[in-house]
Amino acid sequence: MSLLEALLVQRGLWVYWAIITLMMIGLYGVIARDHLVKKVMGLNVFQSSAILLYVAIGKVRGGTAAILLEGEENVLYSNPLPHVLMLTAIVVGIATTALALALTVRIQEAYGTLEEDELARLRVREDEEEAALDPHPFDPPGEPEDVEYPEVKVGGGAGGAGV
Amino acid sequence: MSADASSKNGDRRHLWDDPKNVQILIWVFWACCAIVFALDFAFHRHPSFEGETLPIEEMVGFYSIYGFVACVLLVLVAKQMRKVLMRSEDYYGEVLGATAGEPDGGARDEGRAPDGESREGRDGGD
Amino acid sequence: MAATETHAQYVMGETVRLLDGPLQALLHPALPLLVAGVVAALAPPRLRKALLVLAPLWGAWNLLGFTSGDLVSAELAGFELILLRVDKLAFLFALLFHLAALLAGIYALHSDDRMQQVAGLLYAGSAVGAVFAGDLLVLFFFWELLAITSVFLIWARRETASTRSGLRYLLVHIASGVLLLIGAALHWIEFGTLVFERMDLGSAASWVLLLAIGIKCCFPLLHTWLVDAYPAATELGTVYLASFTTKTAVYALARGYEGCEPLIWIGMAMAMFPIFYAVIENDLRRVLGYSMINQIGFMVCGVGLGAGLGVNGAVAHAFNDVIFKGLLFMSMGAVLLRTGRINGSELGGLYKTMPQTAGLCMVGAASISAFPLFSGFVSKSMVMTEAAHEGYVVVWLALLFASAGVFHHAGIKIPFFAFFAHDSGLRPKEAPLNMRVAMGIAALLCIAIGCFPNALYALLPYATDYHPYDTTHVVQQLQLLFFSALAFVTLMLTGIYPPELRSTNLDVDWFARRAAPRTLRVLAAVGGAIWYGVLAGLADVLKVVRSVVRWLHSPAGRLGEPWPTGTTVFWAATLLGLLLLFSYLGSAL
Amino acid sequence: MAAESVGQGLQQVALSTAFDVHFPALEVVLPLVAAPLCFLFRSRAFARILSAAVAWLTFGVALVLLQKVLAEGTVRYPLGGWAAPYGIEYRVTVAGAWVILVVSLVAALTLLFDSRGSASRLAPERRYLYYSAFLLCLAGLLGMAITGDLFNIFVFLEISSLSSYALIALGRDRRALMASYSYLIMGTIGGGFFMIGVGLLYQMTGTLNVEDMAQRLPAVLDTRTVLVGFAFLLVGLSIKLAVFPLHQWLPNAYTFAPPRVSAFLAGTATKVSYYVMAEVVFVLFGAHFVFTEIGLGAVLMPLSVAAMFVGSLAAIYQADLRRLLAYSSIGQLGYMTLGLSLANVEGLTSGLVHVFNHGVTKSGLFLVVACVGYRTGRTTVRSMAGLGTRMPATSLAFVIGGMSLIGVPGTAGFVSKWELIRGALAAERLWLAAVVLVSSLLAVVYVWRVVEMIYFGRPEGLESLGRDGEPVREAPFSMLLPTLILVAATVVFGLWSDPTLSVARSAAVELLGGAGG
Repeated sequence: MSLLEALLVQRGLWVYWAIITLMMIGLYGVIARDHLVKKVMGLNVFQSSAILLYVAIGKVRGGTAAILLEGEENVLYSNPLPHVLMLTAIVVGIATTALALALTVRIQEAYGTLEEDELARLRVREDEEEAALDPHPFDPPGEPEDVEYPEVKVGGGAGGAGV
Repeated sequence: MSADASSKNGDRRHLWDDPKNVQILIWVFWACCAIVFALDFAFHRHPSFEGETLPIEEMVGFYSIYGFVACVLLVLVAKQMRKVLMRSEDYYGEVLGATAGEPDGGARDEGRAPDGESREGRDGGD
Repeated sequence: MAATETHAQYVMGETVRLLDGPLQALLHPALPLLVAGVVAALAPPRLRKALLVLAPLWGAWNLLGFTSGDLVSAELAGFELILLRVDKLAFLFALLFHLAALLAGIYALHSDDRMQQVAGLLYAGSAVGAVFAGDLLVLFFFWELLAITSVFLIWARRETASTRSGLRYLLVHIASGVLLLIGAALHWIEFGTLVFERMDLGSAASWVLLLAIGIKCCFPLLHTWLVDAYPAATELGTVYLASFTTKTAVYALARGYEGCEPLIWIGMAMAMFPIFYAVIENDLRRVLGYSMINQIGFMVCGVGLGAGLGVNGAVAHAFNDVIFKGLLFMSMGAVLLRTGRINGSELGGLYKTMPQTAGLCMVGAASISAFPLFSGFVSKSMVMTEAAHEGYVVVWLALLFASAGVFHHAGIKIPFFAFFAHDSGLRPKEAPLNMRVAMGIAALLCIAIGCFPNALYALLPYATDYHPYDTTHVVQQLQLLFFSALAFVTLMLTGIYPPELRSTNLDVDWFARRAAPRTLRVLAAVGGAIWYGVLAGLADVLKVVRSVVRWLHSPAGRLGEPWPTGTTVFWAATLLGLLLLFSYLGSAL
Repeated sequence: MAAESVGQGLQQVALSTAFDVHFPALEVVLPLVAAPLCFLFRSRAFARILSAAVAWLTFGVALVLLQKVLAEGTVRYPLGGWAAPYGIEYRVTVAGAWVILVVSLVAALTLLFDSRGSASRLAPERRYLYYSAFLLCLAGLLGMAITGDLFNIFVFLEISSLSSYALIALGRDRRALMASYSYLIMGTIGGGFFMIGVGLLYQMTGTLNVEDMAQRLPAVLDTRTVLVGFAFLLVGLSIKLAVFPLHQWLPNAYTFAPPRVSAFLAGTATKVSYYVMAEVVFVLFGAHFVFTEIGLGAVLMPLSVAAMFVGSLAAIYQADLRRLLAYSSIGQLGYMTLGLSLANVEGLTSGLVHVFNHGVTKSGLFLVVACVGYRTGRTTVRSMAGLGTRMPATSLAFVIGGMSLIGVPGTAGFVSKWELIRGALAAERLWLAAVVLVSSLLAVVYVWRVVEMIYFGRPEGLESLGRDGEPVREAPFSMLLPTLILVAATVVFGLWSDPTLSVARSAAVELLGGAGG
């Protein structure tokens, strides 16, 4: 009973549940989605949940914004510090998202796809082509890895020079 | 006792090549034995042990008999030991002297082994 | 020679003792021989030969400057080491060793073999060092040096058999040294000192040390190295070997275990069993080897009988044994040198061309048989008398038996089969002059000591007024010896005496040389089968392990390949979840 | 250049002007200001010189700070003049000074390294961006070690992370893009976790200052919120620290980044996170809470051991030298976290001294690989075939660095491993000492593979020719010099371990002494 009480009866805790749910959605997106842009979006949701956590921390029930008002003393106001910190966090989040999206653009250019499983296969093939030049002493000879790679159309250039 | 062997080297006859000399020696030896035994009657041997520890020691001819019996026993026992212990000379593999040059039947006149290189310094003459 | 504080100093160590006489710098007694050995290693042949003779003389002269009570100690790594401790016992042995080194040096003059000359000198020097060692560590040092230097005298024969024999010899003696070191360590632990003094059997150290000394001393079952190695050495090498190793061991025994009763019985066994082997042994030097164990038996017995006549007898007998056994080995060495053979079955009739050697050999034989007027008589009788005096009937009878037996094999068999018996047809030249000189000196000493024993008695560790030449003694001994000879003659004439046969007679080393290797071979075969089975199994396991490792870690493996981003994040989330659960449970408790 | 000798720098530096109170801020502000300057001037040459100069300056400042901290204790610098609990305080501890010394040293030497050839995908005329990002990354890493404010740590963490994502993505190989992306996702989640953890702790204590919070935490330690906050902090840092099994972003990032970035990040990024983790564990929460009440050792120790084996085993199988070194880093980080998980002075000392030893070693080895790559055009193990005669100095450098990875006595790696084994013994965990030794054997295997190739391998066919078909010869001096300095440092501080060990030990004592505030 106490758990249910904790969940529902205690007022205000629902915010945290919302934040946790949001975080889980974000993480789920990162984990389960193969598309790189969707992962970035998941990441964004995850970051938002963290930001919301801070906002919730700073909130004082019934408090106003922490703005100095002429002639009013003993005003109940929310803790401004977490909110201020979130300005930074939001900037960080934007920067991260921007950088991630920029990377996906480059990946799309280089590989012609943004599906992570296909990218992984391409990368493995590249790795193995490289390794083929360098037979490893511990690899038993004459034991070819007969893995079939699906044909993926490779677009873009092989890493164009110049941003 | 080894009279006939000397002739094959054609050297002069030596003292014991003559069986007569050997025979004389043996007679002299027996005489000595008799005299030594008789000494027991001439002298009183004071016993090695004090008191009655080993009375048999004072018996006449104890040492003579003990010496004789001991040696016969020794030889007979040793002879029996051969049946158990004797093995061929190369039982353990190598034989001493096997890799050294064996003198060829006669005397080694200079005492130098045929493979003098490897045995250098074993002897350098007089 | 009172140790007064004036001048003269030791080169080694710290203690400075001043002698009454002219300014005299004394070397550690072992140094002249050791230095000569080192110099000989680099010297031309003539100088080497000179050193062989001069070094023992120089050493003896140097030795005479010392007197009982002299002590030289040095500190090494926190241990107070007694490099030199002079008392009558050590002095006598040192003098003996110098004498033996001199005789062997003269005996060796015909040879040019650097290896033997150097080894001989160093070997003699180590023996001197060992008897003057005041503590167990120094003793250990010289103990091992004895083993290492002497083995070259065996290897110098340069035959396959002797090389292997030498290896066995070295192995045994290194083992003895290691035991000595272990014993020293135990002694240090138990008593907090390394000083080598008389010990009571009982402490672990004393038993280990007894075993170490016992190996060198040829205790029964530990004796085979002697009869294995001595016949394998060169004619010269055996002369050296016969003088030092076992006598050093006797010295150590006299120093550490004087009056230990078990030694009486050990000595008795040692005096008894080899004579049987000696009768049927063909190799005459091996016969002498067995005879040597028999003689050491008398000495061990004497040490066991304790202070006074017992130890005196043991020490005196050791002194005489070095000379007469040396003489016998020298004569056999001369035979070996001149004929190239040493088996009784192949020899005979050599008196014809080697009469002097034969005569000298007979002097040695008379001495070892303890004929009156020969040296053996004056020392062996001391042990016998003491045994009777102490009331050991069985021991006395056994020793009497052994005395008869000694005459039988060493006194009669050696000269008879080598120089007389049937004519082998060999007509070798007489032994080289230097050999005859060495043998002559030895023979002279045998007779001199036999006739004038008091000079030797004066050197003995305990004061004695023993008189060997009373009628009873002489008569007893003559009866014993003549009737032993009578038995030999009778058995010879009746053809009962076992003929000399080319053969190997099994001794306890059979266990080491035959049984153990065969057992090992069987074990190895069985073990090998098991091992290969295990290896095959291991190989399979390894194959599985390797494929698992590959599956996990190779670039395409589960852990080796870069995971998709999602997987890593999943793990991060999982780890966080686990940690939260962990903390939740932790805080809930 | 005079400051390149640490020994010299550790000597008493008579620099006692009023200005030196600003050194903690200067340490961060220098690269932070230089980064936009590089961007503004848009000149590659200018950026190069400026970044190198700034890196050397920060190194000098770090030396002064370390010496000052050792002499006077913790150096505090209230940023903007706001007092500690309210404003952001820069706080240089011994451990912090030690870490910024390593970071700035590695940065200075990697920036000294003259990366020739088209190592990054940037066009030459835009190469200034690279330096800009490099300086930002440096500023972030230095800031993490200097600041005494938890949220500030997060901010610097993100600064360094974001710039390192960009730097890694500059690698010529297109696989660098995915590596960077992977790192970005992981890094952001790690940063996010860290931020959430900080938030939860702030919720309970109302402060962000590390020391202030450490004093207030004991009162609320048994609340669930603090526990959750601790878990978030720890996992977030573990991601940045590449603790097994959260290490998967690291190998590819180090492999495909531009050579100097690999060298720099391998030597610094994880080390700073290690410092932050040590501070969180020992200063903020205290060893008693973390190891006795929560029992973190039971989690961190197995993971560290697993990292030692997984990293080393995977390194054995790698065809590419850089990836081999990257996996080896995972193993080496395992040693560091193992030292931390022992929670005793020896263990933590080993971890902190390994910050230096491994930083120097691994950066040196990455620079060696950069030299090899420059001459041979490839960075596979195979490309080292026969280099023993053709690039003798480079080859020797690899051998020495490899020995340090193994922990051969006489190299820096040995010093830390020895201390780690001492720590394991002090904690009465003999099996751990054995495990450390066994895992060192794995290092022997992967190092020997390369050494064998260097000295016994024979280049076949075209392999005997290097990049652009020219015969392979020794790397140019401007590349060789910083490489050799780093490798020489592994030997110098392997033989002369007093200064590194004593600083690491006092840092460890300080951290452990900070338990419970």
